[in-house]
Amino acid sequence: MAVLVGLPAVDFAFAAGEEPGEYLDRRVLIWNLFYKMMTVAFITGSVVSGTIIWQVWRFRESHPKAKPTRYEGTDW
Amino acid sequence: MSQEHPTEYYRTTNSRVGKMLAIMLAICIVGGVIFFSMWDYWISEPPHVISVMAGDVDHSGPAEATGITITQDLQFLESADFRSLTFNAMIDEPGVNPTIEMSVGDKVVFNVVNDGMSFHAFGVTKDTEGFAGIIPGSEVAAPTNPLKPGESGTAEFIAGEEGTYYYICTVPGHRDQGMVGEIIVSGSSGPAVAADPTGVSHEFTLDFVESDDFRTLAFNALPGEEGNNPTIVVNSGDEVTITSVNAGMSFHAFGVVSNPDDFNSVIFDSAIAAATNPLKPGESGSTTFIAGAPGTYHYICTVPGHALQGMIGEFIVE
Amino acid sequence: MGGHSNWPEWIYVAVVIALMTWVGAEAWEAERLVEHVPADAETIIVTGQQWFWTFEHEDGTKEIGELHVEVGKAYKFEVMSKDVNHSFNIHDYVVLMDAIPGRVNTVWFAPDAVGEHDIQCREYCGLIHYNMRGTLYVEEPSH
Amino acid sequence: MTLELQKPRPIWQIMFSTHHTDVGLLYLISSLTFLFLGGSLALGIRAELFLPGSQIIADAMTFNRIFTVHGTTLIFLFIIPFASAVGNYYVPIMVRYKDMAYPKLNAIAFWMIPPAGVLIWLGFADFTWYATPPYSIISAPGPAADMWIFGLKILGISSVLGALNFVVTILKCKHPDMSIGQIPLMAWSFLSSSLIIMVAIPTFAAALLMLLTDRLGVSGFFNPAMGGDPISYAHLFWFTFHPEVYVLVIPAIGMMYEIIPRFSRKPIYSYSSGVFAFVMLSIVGFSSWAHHMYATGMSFTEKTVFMVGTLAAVPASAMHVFNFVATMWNARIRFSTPMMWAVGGIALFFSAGAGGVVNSAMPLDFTTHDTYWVVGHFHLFVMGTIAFGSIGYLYYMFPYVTGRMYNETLGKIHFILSFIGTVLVFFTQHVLGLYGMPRRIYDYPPIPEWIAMNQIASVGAMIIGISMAVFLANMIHSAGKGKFADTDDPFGLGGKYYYPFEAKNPSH
Repeated sequence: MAVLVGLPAVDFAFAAGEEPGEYLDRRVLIWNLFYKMMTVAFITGSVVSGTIIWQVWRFRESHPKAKPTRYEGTDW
Repeated sequence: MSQEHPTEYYRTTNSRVGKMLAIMLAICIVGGVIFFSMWDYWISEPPHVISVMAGDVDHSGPAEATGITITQDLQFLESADFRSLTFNAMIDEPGVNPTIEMSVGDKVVFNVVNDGMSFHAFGVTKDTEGFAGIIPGSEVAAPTNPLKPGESGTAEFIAGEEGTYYYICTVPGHRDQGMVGEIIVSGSSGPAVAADPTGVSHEFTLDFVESDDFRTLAFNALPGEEGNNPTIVVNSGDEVTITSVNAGMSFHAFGVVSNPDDFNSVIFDSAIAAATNPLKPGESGSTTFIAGAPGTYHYICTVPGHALQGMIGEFIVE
Repeated sequence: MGGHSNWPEWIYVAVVIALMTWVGAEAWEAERLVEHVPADAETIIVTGQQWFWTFEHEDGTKEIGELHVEVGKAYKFEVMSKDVNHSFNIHDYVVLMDAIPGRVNTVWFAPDAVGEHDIQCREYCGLIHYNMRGTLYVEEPSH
Repeated sequence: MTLELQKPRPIWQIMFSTHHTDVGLLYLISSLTFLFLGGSLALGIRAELFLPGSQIIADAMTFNRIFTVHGTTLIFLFIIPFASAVGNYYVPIMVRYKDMAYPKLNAIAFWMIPPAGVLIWLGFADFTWYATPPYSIISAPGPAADMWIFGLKILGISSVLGALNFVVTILKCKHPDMSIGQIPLMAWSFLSSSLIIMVAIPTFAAALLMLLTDRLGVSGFFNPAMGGDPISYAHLFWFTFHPEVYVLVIPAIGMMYEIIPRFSRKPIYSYSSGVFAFVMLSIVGFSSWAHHMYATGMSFTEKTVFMVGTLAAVPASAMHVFNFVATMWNARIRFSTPMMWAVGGIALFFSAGAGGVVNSAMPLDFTTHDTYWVVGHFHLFVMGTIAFGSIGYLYYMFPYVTGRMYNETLGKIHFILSFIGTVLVFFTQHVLGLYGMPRRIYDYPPIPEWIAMNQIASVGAMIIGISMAVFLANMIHSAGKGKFADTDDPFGLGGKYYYPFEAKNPSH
């Protein structure tokens, strides 16, 4: 709700915008945004999928240090 | 939670899997046969709304030019309080919203100037109210993209059938505020009438051709080549036979029109196929008609947009 | 369930929400800048129809399938359509706007280098959609 | 403890039975059939795009019809019926009721699907799977288009009936001893997705009727020439089908919630957060539909609102991923085929989600809207997450359904090939989109990058095709000839299954 009320106000406040004397290059702007986001996406992605891969390697049944979970045999 | 299980298990057997597969396969085969045997039928009908819309646009019916041209200057004017909007003169002054008298086939050329302070657009319609049904070719600017103050433009209007037309400001509301004038069309009294059949007959071939990128369309040959959009000259009353082959990849239809902007204004019932039911690639058709009253007409591809892309040639009747 | 507390999960969710906020803010700022049409932009009326583009310059000259613009000027496209939806796209200049019949959408760009670029239709529009292409010629200022 | 509770019997007795396992079996078979039909169309498309110019498909019209039916089939005739199949098998068991709440309604809901499929497949309409007006009104040739509309109408009714059935079964027919907080997460997933369907689909049903009358020319809702607005259709459509995306993905997640704890030999890390995420998704899913229409000239404010709505759905999905990771932590995981599918599904789910977040940023719409980026993105969801979860669950329930064990090796081969193929196809398509290749094009200019990446994608598609052939062979052979499964614990996990399959509800 705050979004719905707030944004038009902010939008209006910015509506004038600062007059770009020479035109900003939308390519630069948009691709910069894209690369910024891809950087973050790839970092988080590598963290998460890294974790998953490590788990898959570490907690597999056949891993030497694999030990039964404390729920096994119980009815959960 | 209790865990009692049934003692005996029922397991899927070969025969059941086999039966199931056989049934699925049979369904697919039968369906496939029906499907491929009727492949083209399924896409054979254009949606019904097309004909509805086509009927919708057709306000200025076919007209054979009489050669008479009326020129009408119009200015958009606004009263100081912007309450009343008029053409040419303030409301209740002489010469406000002049009434145009013409006969079928005459051509009116409007020179429109926006002398007001707000936006206006011009058009001719047959509707007695509202701003819809503008006759193609008769509009100057449009409500979405109107004439700004001081701007001007020209438009043409060829009266199709008798009756009363209205030239209006197509900006919503302005007509109701007074920007409307009458065009009274009387029966064709023009000097030029169709000559009696002369018995002479001509044969023409006009094939639809397209450039490889579909961007330029033409008759017989692409622009720049020999025999591109040939000009056809016949005498009034001659019998003309036109044969067209659709040598392109998309749909086309042929017609001689009085107004090249309006693919509905086909005259001399000279149409081959129609925009609603065009010639498919490879198909061909032919038409035979008597050339009517003298004048300069155009033959076009009556599929919308194709004339604009170059499928248009002159058809002169002497 | 499981009686254990969830604090790792809450930290994680907080991080995710923070990331999302950042994405939103960045995007919002960029969009605000991109959408601000320069006051002195020249208007070009772009009309899409099956299956070609028509361009009408301010001086009334019409081009079909080709668009000639000049380096260093800003251009404002007023995109409209005659029949079905199209999408006017100059990918090299990241210009994209749908052509919707009955609507006029605007998008602007300022070419900064001489060259030729593809204009294409990105919204499915029928039989020859795949070939609804044009060419953008960016030229030296004439004067 | 097989799920086919009745004796082997003639096939028509299965077809006309209303028992939930029989209906489930029918759903399963039909949805798998359509999976293979639609998949073969996909192979056709990829083969066509292998090189610029016309390869195997005669003309653009055929191509347009093919990709339309490909999308329609896989979304409406494979994924949704598959979810209903699993639901029919398991939901009554999970809530410990003897059958679905309305068995006859259940059978009716299924029997609406074949005619709809026949309509869609005979017609082979040529507007895209979202039939955008005015194209679908003024230039899509009939009767194909009208048949498509009728087909989807029927499918809509069918899925609303099915959803109703699930909701009543879960809420009203669960065992009195079980609180709503004890039913398995998969039941929760079906509950929330069914609720979405019941709210969303009617909108689309209305839109379809308007579309039909517009085609007939008796109304002009979406027809600009008759004073309508095409964008209003887009709004109605996406108001239904953005939530529908969650309808597709939520049951798949629910299936992973079944598989992962089972093969990790651990209960789920946080049941409550799973439930919360499901409910959250089904609510927030309704706040983001218009991000499909940034390019249609929406105002800055509208765009911002819907971008926020879109981003709001991310934390909920992220909680699921966290739940899975946390569940596998300190576990002793047996990597049978279902588990491999589930884990692969999580990984791809995450990458698809990341791509989606990047894409939800308004300005990037200029670069990615209606390019292959979008294709890659949602196919990564549909194939990478939904199909992976579903196929994993199919392997998981195979022994219970047939009483026989599938071939483990073939299953693993199937997974590895599909995973490689999926990554090849859909990640390449993301990049292809960044190079600006539009969707739904039959032919493309010979730009070296485009050619290269299209070829990679086509090869990947072929790999998926091969894996699916393996899958089919495995299923058919094992169903008839596979070695008998120990239907108490077919995967040798040791643990007991925490819901008794034959539980009868004493109150009925």
